Amino acid sequence: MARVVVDVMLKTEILDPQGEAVLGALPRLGVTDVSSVRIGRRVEIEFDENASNVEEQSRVIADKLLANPVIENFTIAVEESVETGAEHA
Amino acid sequence: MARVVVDVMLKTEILDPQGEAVLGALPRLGVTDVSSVRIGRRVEIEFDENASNVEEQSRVIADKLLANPVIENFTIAVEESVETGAEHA
Amino acid sequence: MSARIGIVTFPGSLDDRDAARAVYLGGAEPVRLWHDDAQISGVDGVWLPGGFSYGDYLRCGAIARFSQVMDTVKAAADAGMPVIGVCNGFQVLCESHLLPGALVRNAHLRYRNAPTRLRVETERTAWTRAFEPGTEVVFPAKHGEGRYVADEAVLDELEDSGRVVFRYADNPNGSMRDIAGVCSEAGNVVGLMPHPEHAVEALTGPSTDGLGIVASVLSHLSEGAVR
Amino acid sequence: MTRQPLNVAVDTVGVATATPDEKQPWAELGLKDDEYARIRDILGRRPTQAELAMYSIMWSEHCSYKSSRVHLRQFGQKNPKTPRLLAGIGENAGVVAIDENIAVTFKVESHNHPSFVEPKQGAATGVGGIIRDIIAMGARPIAVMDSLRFGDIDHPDTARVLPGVVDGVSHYGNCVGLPNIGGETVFDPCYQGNPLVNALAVGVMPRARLQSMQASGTGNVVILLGAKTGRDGIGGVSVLASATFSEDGDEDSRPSVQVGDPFEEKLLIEVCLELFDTGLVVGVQDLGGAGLTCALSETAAAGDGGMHVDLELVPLRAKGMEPHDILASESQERMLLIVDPANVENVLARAQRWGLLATAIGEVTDSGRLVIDYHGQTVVDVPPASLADEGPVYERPFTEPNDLALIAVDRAETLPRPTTDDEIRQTVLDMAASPNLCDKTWITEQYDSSVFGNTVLGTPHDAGVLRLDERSGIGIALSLDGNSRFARLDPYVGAQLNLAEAYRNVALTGATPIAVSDCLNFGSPEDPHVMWQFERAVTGIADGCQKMGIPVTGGNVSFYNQTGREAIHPTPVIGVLGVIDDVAKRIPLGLGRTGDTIALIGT
Ligand SMILES: Nc1ncnc2c1ncn2[C@@H]1O[C@H](COP(=O)(O)OP(=O)(O)O)[C@@H](O)[C@H]1O
Repeated sequence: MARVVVDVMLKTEILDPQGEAVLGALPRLGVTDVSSVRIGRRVEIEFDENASNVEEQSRVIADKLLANPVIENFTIAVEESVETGAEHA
Repeated sequence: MARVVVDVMLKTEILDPQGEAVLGALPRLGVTDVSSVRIGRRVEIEFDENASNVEEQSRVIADKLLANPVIENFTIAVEESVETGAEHA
Repeated sequence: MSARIGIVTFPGSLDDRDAARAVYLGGAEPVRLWHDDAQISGVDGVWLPGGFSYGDYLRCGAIARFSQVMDTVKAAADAGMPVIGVCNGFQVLCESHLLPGALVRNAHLRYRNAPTRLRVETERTAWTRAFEPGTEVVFPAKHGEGRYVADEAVLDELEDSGRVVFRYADNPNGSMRDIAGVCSEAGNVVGLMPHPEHAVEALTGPSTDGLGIVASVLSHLSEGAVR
Repeated sequence: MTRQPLNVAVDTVGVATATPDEKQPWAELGLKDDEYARIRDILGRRPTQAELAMYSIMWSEHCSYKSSRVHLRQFGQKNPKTPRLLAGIGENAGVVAIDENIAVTFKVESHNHPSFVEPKQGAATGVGGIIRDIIAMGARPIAVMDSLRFGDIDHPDTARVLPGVVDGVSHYGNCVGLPNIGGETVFDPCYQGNPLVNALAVGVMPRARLQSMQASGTGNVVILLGAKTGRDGIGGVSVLASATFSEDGDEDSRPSVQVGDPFEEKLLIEVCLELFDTGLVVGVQDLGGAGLTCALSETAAAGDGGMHVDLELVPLRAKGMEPHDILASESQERMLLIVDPANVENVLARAQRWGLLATAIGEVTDSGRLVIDYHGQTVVDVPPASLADEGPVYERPFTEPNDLALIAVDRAETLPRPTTDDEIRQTVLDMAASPNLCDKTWITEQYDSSVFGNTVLGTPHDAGVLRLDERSGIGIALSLDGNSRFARLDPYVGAQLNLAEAYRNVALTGATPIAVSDCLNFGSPEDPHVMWQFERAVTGIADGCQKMGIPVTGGNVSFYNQTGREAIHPTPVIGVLGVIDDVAKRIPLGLGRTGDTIALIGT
């Protein structure tokens, strides 16, 4: 089973008010040395066992559906086996 | 300059209507061998040159601000130097 | 026979009935269209109503773009049929590349509902020709993702070619250059965020200015294109 | 402990009969000794895990109204008779006739505790739940209202709860496409750990479309419509999780909050209305707090026979769910339909056209029993009425709180009063700036008020007015009000003042009040002082409605709104519905024109 992660971020020239809002709230948490926060989407796609052309199919999905090229960029990463980083509840 | 990426995903047992909607739309793009789509947030935090305890500070930010522990989990990755994957417009 | 305006219902469309009422009150005949329709024969214009098509998950309008009906609407628009998209309909038109730019999260990050003053910047579209340019109209604006964005070059091009159709008097969402609505090169496709269909009766709306939208398309259809 | 092999480790009726002495966690599930004994009595054996889960849910305060039932009876006894009442207490929501063709249904419900745990989803699913009650009556939902109570406005937790709750109400209502036509927002420290989120929904239907929740007609098919079933809100029964399944489960199978999907709900509305209009369903019930457990037992009990369900047919979202999990799940956006076999295909096709899942999971039988099989093994075999209608009823003791006399001494007359012009001016400014009186636009502008194009009056008016028929102009007015400070001082009079306020608000639009729905938010019924407040408030409302000549058509009770020994103020929230012959004649709020005369009426 292949898992693909597509990260979609707003282009840098597009204002990200959500990121700005988080940035503005950081001092209240005592964090003062952050210069920028940008918020995008992380999409985890799981393909069936025997799916083929996984990367290519993902590119189509990302390009046509997950990202809007007018405002967003994306990156694709294929993870052959399912594996998650350390999780914090 | 340290860049930290916080990925915030819904816990697996929590309904992800966004992911379901995308999954449902894939056949229209001719993609039929995807079994699951989950959508979360990717947050890119850039710390100042001389910030310390970057990982620890990020954990505080993620825990207090970025993720809702009732329904979401997060992972933190510190990238010492800024480096982006291949970007597709 | 009065002009027939097709109103598309996507799963999650909310203002389809209201658009039909506006079309009817404006003197045209509303025709219900379904998102799965491969044919839209027998209509003279198309209205893509507001709502949350397919739940508006991912990005507003992103999934609706792939519906059957949008293929046909696209072809009809290219052939000159008048098409208007309101709110979610505007988002669908942008996602479908029938109109330039994109609609993103309001700068203040909230859904906001308020009567909004707009300036009609041009009468040279299928849906505004009944207005005097510069007229101020009041439509309710209600959306969480209505901030219009595009490249500076695209914005300049829109301004230069007179394709900014509506501009906010008091920008409610951070839209670039106060843009509330734009049109296609030929002027037959118009998209705007505020809701003319909720400004057609004194009893329920902040104005009756929305009737001018229907009057415009009727006049366009009876007299032919202006561009 | 006797258990069958791993892959069939299901507690069946057979196993239960063979192992009468197996220890069961009935106390952890909230059942009392005598209640557990009664279950064994009813079944003539120990309950299976699934049965135990079902009884614990249906016999909970929330579902059985065991503490409130003896008092709520007053509504039925004192309600004035009116030919307008088409369905009343006992149904999903009360239904009143508006004219010879149109009927309206409305109801208020609470979602207090979930909104404290997860404000956005708690409030959102509260709105979603009350909307499904309206659909289940056969009506198209046409508006919502919300009555919100929070702790101190400056408390840090209010900054967490309030925006989340407003976001939830706004998100769900806006996405489903229902105008929000009013409500209230109140701040008081007594709600600090127990914010109140009460939502009202109203719907309209042709009178002939009134639906029933009966599973009648042997052989008719039971269809589950809407979302897949996941682990949402199975917290209560999680003590039943058996070791055999946990290795398969999630890293975190703790009780999880329900997450709403308003898009799915919008589709449910459209599909259900299409099915009602085409006469394709015999019975319908929404899945609310108690999920399949409640829907199956209530439809079966209301019907004339029994029901058989194959539980493995229920479409699941999560792995490793056991029968009791499936039965207890509170996954949102689901409805249960009873359909003639000849119409099943048609029903499934119509659901599919809207992109909605519909699955036949069982059929109506004449056995008089609710029988649930799981992969061919019987896990539930009970008389449905024992779950739905014959739960425990308590006559809880109640006594007047002893601080009432003390509070009563502190009279308004003893407060300092402004006397000079400057003091009066300052008092007016202070009042205008106080949280409970200040402008609430920050909240109300996040709600759509004009979708449907029938909102004639919405916020900031004292009552919402909706047009029902464009030709005749007939419409309704609705107001939702509470005042817990009055109720704390005197629950009987306080509840009546609430009722009078909502009644006046409706009457002032030019509408004639015709019906009441109420949501009663109180502390723990196990506290005799709280129980006294409850009894007084119910009696006050029942007497008030009798005097005013309008019936209580339904409502909801929310107990246990308390932190430690501190209960919230008694908070009855009252919705009044009125009818107005021509909405064009409604009377808006405001001072009119210069030169108009201002008169004060009343005392
Ligand atoms: N405070 C109340 N006033 C009047 N009727 C009530 C009240 N509380 C509950 N009821 C009625 O008792 C019945 C059971 O309520 P409830 O369990 O909320 O219904 P549901 O099955 O939809 O959850 C309903 O008919 C409801 O209208």
